[in-house]
Amino acid sequence: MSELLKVETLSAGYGEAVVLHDVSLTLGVGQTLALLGRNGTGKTTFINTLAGATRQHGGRITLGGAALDKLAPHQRAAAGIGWVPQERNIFKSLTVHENLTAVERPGKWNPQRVYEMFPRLAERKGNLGTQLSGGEQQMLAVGRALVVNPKLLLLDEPLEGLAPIIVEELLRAIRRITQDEGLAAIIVEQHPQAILAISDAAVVLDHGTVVHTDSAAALRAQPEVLERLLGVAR
Amino acid sequence: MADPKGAVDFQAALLRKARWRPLEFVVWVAAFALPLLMPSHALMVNEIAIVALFAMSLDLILGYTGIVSLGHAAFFGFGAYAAALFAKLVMPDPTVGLLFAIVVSAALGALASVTILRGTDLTRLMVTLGTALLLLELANKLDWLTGGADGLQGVVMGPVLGMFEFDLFGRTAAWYSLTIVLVLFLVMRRIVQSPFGATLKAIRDNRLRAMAIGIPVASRLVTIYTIAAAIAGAAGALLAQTTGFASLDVLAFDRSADVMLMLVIGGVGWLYGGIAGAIVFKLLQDTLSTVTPQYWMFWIGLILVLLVLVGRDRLLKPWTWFGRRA
Amino acid sequence: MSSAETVLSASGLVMRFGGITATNNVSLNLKRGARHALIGPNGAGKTTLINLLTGVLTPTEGRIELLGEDITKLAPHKRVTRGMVRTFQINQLFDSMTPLETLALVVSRHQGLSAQWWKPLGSDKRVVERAGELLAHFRLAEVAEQPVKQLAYGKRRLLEIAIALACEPRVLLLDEPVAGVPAGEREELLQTVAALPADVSVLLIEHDMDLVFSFADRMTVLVNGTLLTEGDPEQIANDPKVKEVYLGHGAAHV
Amino acid sequence: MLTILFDGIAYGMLLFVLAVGLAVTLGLMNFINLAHGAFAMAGGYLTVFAMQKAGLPFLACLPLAFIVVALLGAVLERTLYRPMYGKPHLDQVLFSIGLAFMAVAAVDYFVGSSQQIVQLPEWLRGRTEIGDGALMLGMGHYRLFIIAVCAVLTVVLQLILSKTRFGSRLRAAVDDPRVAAGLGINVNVVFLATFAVGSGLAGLGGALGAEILGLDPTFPLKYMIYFLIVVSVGGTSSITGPLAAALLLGIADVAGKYFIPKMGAFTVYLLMIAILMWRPQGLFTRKGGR
Amino acid sequence: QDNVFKIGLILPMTGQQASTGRQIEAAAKLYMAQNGDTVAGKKIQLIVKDDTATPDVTKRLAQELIVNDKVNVIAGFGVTPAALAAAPLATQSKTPQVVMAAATSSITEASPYIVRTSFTLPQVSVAMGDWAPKNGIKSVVTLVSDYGPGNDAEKYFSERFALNGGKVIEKLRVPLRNPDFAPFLQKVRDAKPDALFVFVPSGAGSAVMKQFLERGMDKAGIKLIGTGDVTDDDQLNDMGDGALGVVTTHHYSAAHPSAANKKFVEAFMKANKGMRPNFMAVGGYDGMRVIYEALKQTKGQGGGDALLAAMKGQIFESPRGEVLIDAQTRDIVQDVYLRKVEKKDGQLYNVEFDVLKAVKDPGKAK
Ligand SMILES: Nc1ncnc2c1ncn2[C@@H]1O[C@H](COP(=O)(O)OP(=O)(O)OP(=O)(O)O)[C@@H](O)[C@H]1O
Ligand SMILES: Nc1ncnc2c1ncn2[C@@H]1O[C@H](COP(=O)(O)OP(=O)(O)OP(=O)(O)O)[C@@H](O)[C@H]1O
Ligand SMILES: [Mg+2]
Ligand SMILES: [Mg+2]
Repeated sequence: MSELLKVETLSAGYGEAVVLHDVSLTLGVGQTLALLGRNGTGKTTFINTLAGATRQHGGRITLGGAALDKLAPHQRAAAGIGWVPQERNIFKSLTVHENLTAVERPGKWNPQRVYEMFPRLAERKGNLGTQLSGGEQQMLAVGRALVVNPKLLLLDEPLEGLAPIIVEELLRAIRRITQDEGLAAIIVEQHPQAILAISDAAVVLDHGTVVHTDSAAALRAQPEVLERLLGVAR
Repeated sequence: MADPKGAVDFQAALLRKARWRPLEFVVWVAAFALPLLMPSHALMVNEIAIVALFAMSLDLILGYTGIVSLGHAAFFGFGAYAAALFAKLVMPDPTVGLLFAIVVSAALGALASVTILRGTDLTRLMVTLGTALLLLELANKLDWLTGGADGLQGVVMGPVLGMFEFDLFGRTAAWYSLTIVLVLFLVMRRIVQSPFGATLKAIRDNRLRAMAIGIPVASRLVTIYTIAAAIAGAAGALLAQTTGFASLDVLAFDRSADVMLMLVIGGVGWLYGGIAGAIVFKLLQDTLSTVTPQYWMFWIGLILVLLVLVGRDRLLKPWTWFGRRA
Repeated sequence: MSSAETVLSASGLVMRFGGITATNNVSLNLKRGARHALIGPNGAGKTTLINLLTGVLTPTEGRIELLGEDITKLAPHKRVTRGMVRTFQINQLFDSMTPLETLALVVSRHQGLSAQWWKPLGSDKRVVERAGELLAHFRLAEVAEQPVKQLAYGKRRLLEIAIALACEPRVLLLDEPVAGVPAGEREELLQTVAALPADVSVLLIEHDMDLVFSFADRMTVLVNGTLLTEGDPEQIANDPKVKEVYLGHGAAHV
Repeated sequence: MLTILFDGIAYGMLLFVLAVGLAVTLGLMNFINLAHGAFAMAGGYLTVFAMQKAGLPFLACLPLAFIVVALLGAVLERTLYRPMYGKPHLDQVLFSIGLAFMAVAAVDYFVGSSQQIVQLPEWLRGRTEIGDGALMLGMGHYRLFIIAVCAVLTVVLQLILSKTRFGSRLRAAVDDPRVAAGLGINVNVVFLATFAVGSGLAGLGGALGAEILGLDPTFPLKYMIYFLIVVSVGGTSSITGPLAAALLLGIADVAGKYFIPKMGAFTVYLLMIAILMWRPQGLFTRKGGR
Repeated sequence: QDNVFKIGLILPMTGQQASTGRQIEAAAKLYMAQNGDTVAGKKIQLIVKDDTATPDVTKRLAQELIVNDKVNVIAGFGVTPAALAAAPLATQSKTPQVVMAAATSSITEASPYIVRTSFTLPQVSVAMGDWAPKNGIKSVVTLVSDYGPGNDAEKYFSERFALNGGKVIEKLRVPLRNPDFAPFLQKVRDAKPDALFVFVPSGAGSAVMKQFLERGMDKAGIKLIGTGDVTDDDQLNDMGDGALGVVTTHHYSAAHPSAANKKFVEAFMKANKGMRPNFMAVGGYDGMRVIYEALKQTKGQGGGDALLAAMKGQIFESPRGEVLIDAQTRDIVQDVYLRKVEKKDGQLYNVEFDVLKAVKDPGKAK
């Protein structure tokens, strides 16, 4: 298993405020990492720093051996980052279809495949972003990250607001994509059990630093550790 | 803050904003003292007081309610013509004339408010602008009444309260205007700090939510637009009364644009912003046009550009100039 | 419970957006004191239904009654004054105000003081007391004087709900109230809602099935804009159709 | 009769070229650039000087006006405009009107305040008349030329926006620059190109319009209202909207003045207010837009 | 301080009317340069203020000049409302007000302290109303800008034209800020008059002229006549050969064949980078002369009333010809010329071919 993402002693934040300190982790091709932590511990900040949307203060990020930190955000997408932001951020004046084509890059994923995965979106192809229901926007955000044809998918709370049946489907789809197509993924979630089930590794953040690293299966089997780290056992 | 706050603290916190600050007294005392201390600038004081009132009236809708308008001069001009015609045709007493102007401007405001209830910022910008331009054309066409493009001449004002004649030095004018401005300022201050004022800010921040807590958005918009129109009309009336005439340009686009510039320079959503903006803009314009009568516009333009580049909220707060940048 | 009177009733509601029928002939009765959940797949029309009930949207067809009166054509703000209040799926807050000002405004609106212009906001003792209670209850007291736009997401979410409760609703409509709230705090938040006076009726939209089943005493399932079924939680949890289109194979508990 | 229609169309087309750049910056980039008229003025003066001082033919001046003003726009975008994108609209208004003031005073200083006059080549002067009586159609050659140029422009712009991804990438960049960049759109380049083309179109409009609208230093302020009317009535989401609006206004204005001269300037303002009250988003909005 | 004589010159230096202000300021400075800045032992000081043609600003500036700067004379005034706005102040403070540009007839009646050195529109329009019917023009459509001076021009031309047996088919008024004259001109064309009588403020003149030609109206046999504003000297050269042959009436042309004018034009162009003086300039130039002469006559003694008395009745040779400040009306009495645009040395000029002597403002006749 070859190494895809390597993050070393990363620190980042907003203006003067440093939110992340000294975060290091690695991720292999085709692997899925569950990123857990309480509210406000810096999960989104970490994801956004990888995507280039938050200012990085120090440390190094490499993707497939190439340095990512010096690249502008739009170059990172070209280098293989696909991003699902926490607030979805659907382009509101574009139709569903345009949301996909505007960022599309050549590769296995195209709008057609996204529609196959989320038939609901196919039915809403011509609607503007803002005319979608909450869950539909979430699906579109995931699809939009896929058509960038990334090597690494960053999913920030992708399950929020989705119906249970879609959650199941999406989890299965993520598993399939990572395993069959060699895509790596980092998933942030509030429900540790659901996400640990499909992940390979898990990292827990607290107050901007890594407090626990383990394999997903091991962490899943230790509810008391989850309880201690996250305040929930579920 | 470990211990929970009580209702008393909260009440104090809410009322703190409504309290008079010492600096405010200084500002007003200074304003009234100016015509005595610098008699040669009484006219300038008068003019600044009037445009400051005009700018504050715009702030009620722009700053507090979030309705952009490029046609606020419609009400200013309407008030000016109303006051001038009243003096010419009915009676020369300024206070009665002022009241008359306020009432008719309010009526016009209520009527025009239907145009601003729907649409985007751009739509409102254009509809208000269109209304003002229509009024301008109308005043031009009704030249038998308004004097058309020559302006309405022959307005003779009586003494204020039957006692104080308008003098050539403009002192009576300045004090008269300042008094009216102060009275209306007090009214506006009350309005923006009241629950009614809070509903306006709520509408500005989030119309959907305002509706969802039971605020009658449309009727609030009509009300505040009417009040703003009335006060703009009062400002126009003051101009007509203290200068003794009215001409088409009280309705002109430039006047709407200037007042918007003043307000934005001084800061929106802050009544003193209108005053500060009026002072800065008028003094700048006056000094620059004395120094370079042909090209003062260039310097005003440059100042506007720099103002935005530096950040306009920092301009009036010099202590932030050398602080760290966000 | 079954004998309780109906406070909110919608009959034959239809809403079309161009070619899309988002709500198709939906009827719904909400009883006094009900804890009613509305579930359904994404895009089923749940939010749209709430928008119709509260007057944000006007139905293409159908009729809505609140406390026995026809309110189909009533302006949204008037429905609020008659006791029907909602929260939003996406926070809708007054960003430039503080939580204290926000709640003081909402409370004074409820007490009929919102047209008062001669006294400052907060001069009325009752208003301040009620606002203070709400702030304490929703653990917003420490941030009461910070502008809303600077608050962390969780606090903003709490304020969203506090605003609705400040209106002292008789009918409360909650659209995914706990979205984005950390798992640990979710139950607590819903308990606040569950603890409302017994005669307040609540309609809840939520995708977190643990919460829904612990909260609701009655459930309605929407699919593709139409009403699939209605029943008590047990019936719904065991309904094969609901499993197929909504709950999935993980059964009631994800 | 037909002549009036023809004149109205030509006038509308001219308004369209002048305003389309603003429709792009305001409608697509959501940036209020009140200095738009200053770019048009630059194109106009450039043409006058290129013809008078350098003796360039009129036809060569048109592309020149486009290119030079587009470059000017690009330079200003990089240096001054870019920091303004994220600012509130009020800041943008203040900033751009400041620029317009500076342009007005600077042109006044360097060139003087008098009207500049473009000398058209012989083949663009005069007119052709067809038919007679009520159906007579008199077509000024220059107006015919304007219609032709504008029609070509419209088609080209429409093709660029609908057949390429540029339009949707631009709108995405406007809706949410942070996320658009994170998803691989080079926001800076998209904005730069758009702004430059918008300015270039204004320059071209100024070059074409100087003959009919006149050209003096107050140009940017004098016609700002007209540009804004076109954009607001047309809606800000497409090219066809402002085109239709410009044509409608042009024809209504010309016809109104012909048939009811007493109404003078009322026609246009009344029409604008009526349309905006009826459709607050402008005549043409993106389907289903809220 | 006592030895200074101050003239407050209020002009539109920016905005639509800026060229008026520019011409007058240049002419006033030229007069001072030619005649020295000391008169009757007093040093003349010129204070220029920009009122952007906004009357309430004019009024404040005038008031400040009178009260603070203690000026002896206020002068300038680019547009009628501005002149009228300052009039009550002149009366109240007994300060002579010399109107150098504004041309509505009624201005001099607004204050007994107003003296005018420009012209009035009735003066020049009436002359056209006399000339046209005698020269084969039997029917006319008038086209004027919709404001005071335009209405004056329309009224006095039409009345006199009708009196002389002509027929005014239609009276058109165009909005002051009018971007396109096409519909109005088309209407004229369809009405088929012998001539079109035009008054528009000087900047718009060239636009009317060009669109007139573009519409082929000259070929359809319609003549273009008007007041001299249409063929303003300031603009004329840029209008191109289409302007050739246009007949206008006015009180001043840069081509007026007199020694005094030649000297004036040369000096003016030399001092102003080749800018040709127009009728605004001559109004400013003569205005300064009226003030200088009055000061000389009063020997620097006496206040506003004395100055005013000395201004009344002045007769002198202006670059435009012989002029008189009527002692009764304080308005200017001057020759009005008929001119035709012709080419001289490659330049376009309004060449005078006929004259009506000593025309009084007909607006005052009633
Ligand atoms: N734009 C910002 N400016 C300043 N501070 C911020 C900003 N965004 C987030 N923060 C702060 O950074 C910290 C980490 O926030 P982040 O959004 O990364 O947390 P999170 O783990 O994603 O939380 P959640 O589970 O709520 O999404 C928080 O304390 C937050 O207050
Ligand atoms: N303004 C609109 N124009 C067109 N279609 C719309 C509009 N608003 C909603 N829709 C469509 O109506 C359907 C119902 O949307 P709604 O928001 O009610 O779903 P929901 O049940 O709340 O879903 P979720 O659980 O994902 O929030 C969706 O398919 C949506 O695309
Ligand atoms: Mg987060
Ligand atoms: Mg929903």
